[in-house]
Amino acid sequence: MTLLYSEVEEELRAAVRGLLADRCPPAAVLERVESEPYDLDLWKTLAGEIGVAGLLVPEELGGAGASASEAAVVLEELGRGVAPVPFLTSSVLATQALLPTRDALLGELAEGRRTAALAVSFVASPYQPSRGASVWLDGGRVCGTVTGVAGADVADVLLVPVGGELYEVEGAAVAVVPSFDLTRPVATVTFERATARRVGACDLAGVLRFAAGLLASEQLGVAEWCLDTTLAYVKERHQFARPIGSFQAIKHRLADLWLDVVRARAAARGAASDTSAVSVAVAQSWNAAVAVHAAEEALQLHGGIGMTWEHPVHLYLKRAKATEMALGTPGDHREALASLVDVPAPEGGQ
Amino acid sequence: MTLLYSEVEEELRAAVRGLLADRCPPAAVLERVESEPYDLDLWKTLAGEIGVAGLLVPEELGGAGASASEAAVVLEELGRGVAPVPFLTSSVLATQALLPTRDALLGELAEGRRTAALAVSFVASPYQPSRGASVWLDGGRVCGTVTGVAGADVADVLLVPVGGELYEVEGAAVAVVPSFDLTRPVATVTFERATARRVGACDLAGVLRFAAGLLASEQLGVAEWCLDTTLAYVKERHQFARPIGSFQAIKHRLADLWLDVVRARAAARGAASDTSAVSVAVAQSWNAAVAVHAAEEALQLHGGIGMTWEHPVHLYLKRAKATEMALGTPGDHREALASLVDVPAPEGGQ
Amino acid sequence: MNEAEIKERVAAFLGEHDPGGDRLAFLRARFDAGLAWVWFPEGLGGLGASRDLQQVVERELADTPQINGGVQGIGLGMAAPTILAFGTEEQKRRFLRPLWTGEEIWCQLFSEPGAGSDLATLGTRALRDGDEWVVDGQKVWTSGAHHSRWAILVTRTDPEVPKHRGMTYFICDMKAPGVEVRPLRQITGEAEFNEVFLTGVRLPDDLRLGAVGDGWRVARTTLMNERVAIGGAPVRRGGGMVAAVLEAWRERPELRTHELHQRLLSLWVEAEVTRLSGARLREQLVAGQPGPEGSGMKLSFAKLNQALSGFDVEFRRDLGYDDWTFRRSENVDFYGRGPGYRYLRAKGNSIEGGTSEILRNIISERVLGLPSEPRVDKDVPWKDLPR
Amino acid sequence: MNEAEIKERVAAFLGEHDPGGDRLAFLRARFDAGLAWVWFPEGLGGLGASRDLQQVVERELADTPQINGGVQGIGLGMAAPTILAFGTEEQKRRFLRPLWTGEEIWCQLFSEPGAGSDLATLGTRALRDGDEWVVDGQKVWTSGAHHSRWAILVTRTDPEVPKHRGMTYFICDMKAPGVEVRPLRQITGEAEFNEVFLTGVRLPDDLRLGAVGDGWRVARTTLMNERVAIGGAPVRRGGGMVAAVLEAWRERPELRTHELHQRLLSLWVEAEVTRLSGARLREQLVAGQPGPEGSGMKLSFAKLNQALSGFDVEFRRDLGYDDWTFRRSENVDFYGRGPGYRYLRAKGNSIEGGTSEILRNIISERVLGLPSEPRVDKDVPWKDLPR
Repeated sequence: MTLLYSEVEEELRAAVRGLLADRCPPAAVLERVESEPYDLDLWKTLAGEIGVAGLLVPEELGGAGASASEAAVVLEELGRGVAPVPFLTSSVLATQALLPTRDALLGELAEGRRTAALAVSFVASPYQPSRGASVWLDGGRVCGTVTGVAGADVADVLLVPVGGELYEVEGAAVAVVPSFDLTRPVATVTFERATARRVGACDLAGVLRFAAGLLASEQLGVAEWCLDTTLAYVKERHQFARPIGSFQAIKHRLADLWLDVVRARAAARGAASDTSAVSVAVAQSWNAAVAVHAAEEALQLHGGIGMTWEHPVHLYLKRAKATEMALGTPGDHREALASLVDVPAPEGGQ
Repeated sequence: MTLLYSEVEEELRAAVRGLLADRCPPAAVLERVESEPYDLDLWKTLAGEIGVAGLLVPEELGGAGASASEAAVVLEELGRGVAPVPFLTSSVLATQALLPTRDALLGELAEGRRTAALAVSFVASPYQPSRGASVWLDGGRVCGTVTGVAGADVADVLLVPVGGELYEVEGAAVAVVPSFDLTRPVATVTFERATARRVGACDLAGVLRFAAGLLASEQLGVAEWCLDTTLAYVKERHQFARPIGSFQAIKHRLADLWLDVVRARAAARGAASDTSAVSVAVAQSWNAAVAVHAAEEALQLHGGIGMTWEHPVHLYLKRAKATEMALGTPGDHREALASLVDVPAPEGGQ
Repeated sequence: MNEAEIKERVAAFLGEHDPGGDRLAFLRARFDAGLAWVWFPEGLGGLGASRDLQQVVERELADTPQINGGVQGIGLGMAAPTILAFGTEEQKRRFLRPLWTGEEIWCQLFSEPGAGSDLATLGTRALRDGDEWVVDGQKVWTSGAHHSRWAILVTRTDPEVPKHRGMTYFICDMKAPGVEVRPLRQITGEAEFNEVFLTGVRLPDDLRLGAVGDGWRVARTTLMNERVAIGGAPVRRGGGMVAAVLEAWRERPELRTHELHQRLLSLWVEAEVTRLSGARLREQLVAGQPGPEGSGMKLSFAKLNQALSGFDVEFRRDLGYDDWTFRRSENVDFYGRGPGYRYLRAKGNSIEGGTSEILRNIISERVLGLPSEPRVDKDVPWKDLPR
Repeated sequence: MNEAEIKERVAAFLGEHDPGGDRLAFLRARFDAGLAWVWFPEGLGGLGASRDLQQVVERELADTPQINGGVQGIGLGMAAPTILAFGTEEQKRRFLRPLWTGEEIWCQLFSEPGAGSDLATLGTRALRDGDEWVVDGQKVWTSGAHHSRWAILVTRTDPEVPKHRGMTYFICDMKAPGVEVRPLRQITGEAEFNEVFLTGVRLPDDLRLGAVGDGWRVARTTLMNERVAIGGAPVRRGGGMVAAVLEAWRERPELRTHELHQRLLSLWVEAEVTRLSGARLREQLVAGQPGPEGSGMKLSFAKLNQALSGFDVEFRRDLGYDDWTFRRSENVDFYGRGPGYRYLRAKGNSIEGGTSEILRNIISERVLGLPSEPRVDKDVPWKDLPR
């Protein structure tokens, strides 16, 4: 286990970062969020040319056979760009659910020819995997509703976990709702006796835990953009004939924020190289909070301009706040640690 | 109900403050803490001449017939001076326990001729009044032990609550232990079939609640001294050819601390004028934490000198940290608010 | 003048003017009777009485037509006291009456993109041209600009002197050619505010308020009145933003966790001690002993609003938002809107009307007496300032 | 030189010297064999090898007599690298060997009552008198002064120039007449440190380290080595201060509350991510990519130690203290002592070796590249500085 980035990972990072800088800088994301948030052209390049969609898929199934570590680096960059592409939902969540089944669909997802979504609420967690979902089988057909599904609106394939099994479902109704996170809208997915193909067994809690661990890397990317952008701003913005970054109160806050981000990086690397329940809970509880804090500090230190729609910082604030709830809140993950690392609750409680 | 100080209260404050400045400034307290912490000469003057001992005792029983508000102002000043006198233990805790019995002892306490202590642990709380105590009656005699009793070592009279009744007990063994708070040491009190006179009924939880509400004023005084002393220090101490109080990070921290103290003042006044369970819980949970925070900030902003025995700031830190535990922790008081103001706990919990 | 006399005046006024008649006529008459703001001088809507007595008038006239404190807020709270303090007799007579009745709405042209916390560095130029001034520049964060008749405006008239000395204060005619108002969209999706572009706007010299070069002193009067107005309203225990959160907490037991419970209890306590401070502050004001505590109230409320609204979003675990449509909301509506809106809008509480950073500077220097930082901008001509 | 060659050297050395014989003779021989600090030059206890190879030597010699890292800490960590960098050949030969073997203990005479965070403002005077210097002043926070043979000492030799330019660095003979060591009692009741009073202390010029007036540059070398040393030791998950708290938590179920439980979980997570950062930092160092993260470790540990020890006291609800007796403790013993001691002692963690405020300045300027504040002390002669 290492907490450093490998050379291969750094190359992957450079490729993704370069593409995003070129094709969808934050200003471009801002322009499209109110019409069509997802940039599917960009996704085609990312998935197919750079090959991120198949990272987690073994080579013999048509993927790159990489590890969580590489996927984590991609997520850092996608977080840093609040990039509107379905990597987390299709190439992590749906792919991880499919992996044990070794279904042929994996090859298509890996090549980026098709995109999938796992029909779970984005606020479900390893500890409460069915939160937001009410689905059942009726004569081999799927019925019910799942709220808050991320990535469903751009998915060609919907995978639905029902009672420990995974189904590929056709003909679901996907209704996007006005979403707090403009760059990753959520939808209500309704199944009315939808045709379903059983794909295989599904350990939904395990899938959500895996994705939660990687989400910590996306949150790291969000926090890093907020810190970097704020540093650049306070060096340049003058008030009282000084760069505002020369004021000690601001310097100290940014030093503290940097320390939080440094530790978020270590936590993200920890969860990427060791996807155990403890590492995931540590990384998620720390990084979710750091991303929100970094975005809030970024907004405050940008002053009035940060409150305007035209500055992209709000995209990051919204992303950070939404992922705070996604796949378990920081409190949920800390609560889980109580039994994982033997910090027992008060007796009679819990 | 008013949250302001009356003229009478301001006069009382001036008298107490003047006496303390004259007779036991912090440096003098520091000198005596390792030999005889309590200053009984000072107490005689305070109790008898200024008349603080009888504030809570009705006039017809030989007291001043004042209210909790006046006692609170005295406690502010005693906190501000970390004054080693048994006002809280004798004139508040023991006196409040005695009041419903209208026992003749009240007159003696009011005049300052005798000093009493209530044999309860200083870490007992309205919510767990018998914490630290294990006492019982055996043929009309008192047996058992109470740990962490404040003021017992300077008391002429020990009052012991046993099973809802209050007893005046003779011949207890009082063993002072090395105490974290040097200015209000605690003792282990042991009763071996000690002679006891039944004084009357005792609502111990109510007595502890009343004292907890007033303790918030002592904590306010501690916080105020810490803030004032730190302000004076940072205006005078130069580093980098500037008063350190001109550095913005320090200015902002002190502004935040001041805001906390402003609210502690309002909370203390709230609990002094309305001694309901809600007011007490609010004031204790806020002020206990503010006192600790103020003392910790004071130490840090004094730099090295604050770490030395010769500077009195540590007396305040120790007092603040000890009173954080006394009569209920901030957490205990907040927990109590859950039912008092209908902020219910998670279901299945508690 | 005492309470009884004021009551008499009100009774006499009500005897002569029917509150059920024409609203505007009634308000004009109320102004002329000196019952608009009793502490203003006679003839200008007041009676030269003590300010406390205003509440007596309000109580007595509670059931009569009212002015609109919302849309008239800037006029009443900021423009009026400044005109009273610095206006010529003619300006006072011309502007105060329609300002108070609401016939003319006012806005404030102070902040600029480059001059926020450091307002005194503003660069909107006013150049004298005979009896007129020609104004060019850009203002921002102007609420109500799109339906204002007049604005209070601070400009730079002398770039050659240090920044505090080269400013001049005007009343700006919002209908003058060259004034362009554009809505400014916020992170909530809405546009409460505007940007105002001033291009060759010609203002006659008799719209100048105070002396040429004295604009900073005039502006400080305006700003002092702004800070008093923010964050001072009484709330009941458990009210305000905490009430919105508690309602959800009580209705959704299945969402409660111990972690959130402990945070909510802490926030409840903080809200309560902050409320008590506000109550104590109002008692001090009534007793004629205004304390310095006022400077901290806005800071405390901003922090609380932000923490509570952030808690609320997390507690509900709802990834939705009520409405992203570009709307022209007229004011902050924390309680009629969803938790997501409240969370985003509350972020502005620590920026608008003085950032929390500036307020901490003010508290530490003016209340705590801490020394100021070394200043690098005091004696430099405005035009040479680094920016 | 590579790992195999080093191992050979160690084997050869062990062939010639019996680790079971006289301890001091063995250590002297180890020094002479260049196995004291392999990255030092040959003849001075080293082999001019790469610093990583030291761990090979330590592993091979783990079962032989060891030097005392505690009492020799200042000598090894601060004096030695400074002497190596700035000493004359003669000074290196004279001082390094007994410093390493522990025959001579060193202390540090830097801080003064008036010069803490702003060390460069120090005022201990050294006046030249022929071939000697006469030193007068007071130093503070000197650990180990009472059993030190030598000290590293910074003095003011020229008050007429700006503060950074008028300092000179010496090796101080702690046995010289005029050196008085007084124990300095701390808030824990103990005296880990000393005050050192220097009155007419005469030091020969050959105890000067570096050029006259170059003391600040020499001192910075010393301090850089200090900061590297603090807060870098590896801990296991749930170890360190968190372990002490967890032990009590597990043993005393009756004291647990939900509030404390939530706080403890948060602290556990913070301790864990801080531990991971430390581990990552060490990996970076091994990989030859030292990151700037090191600057933050001391800050993080100070905050954690303080929060955890404060939690511990509150959790136990114990109003007692283990021992207030004035004691001469030689080092910080967090784990052998009571929670009250830990709480008080940990308060020093954010002051000693650079306050957390100074560390935040350093991080913000050197790591984040934020501009420095306006300086008022750079060009003023030391004697004219306001104090």
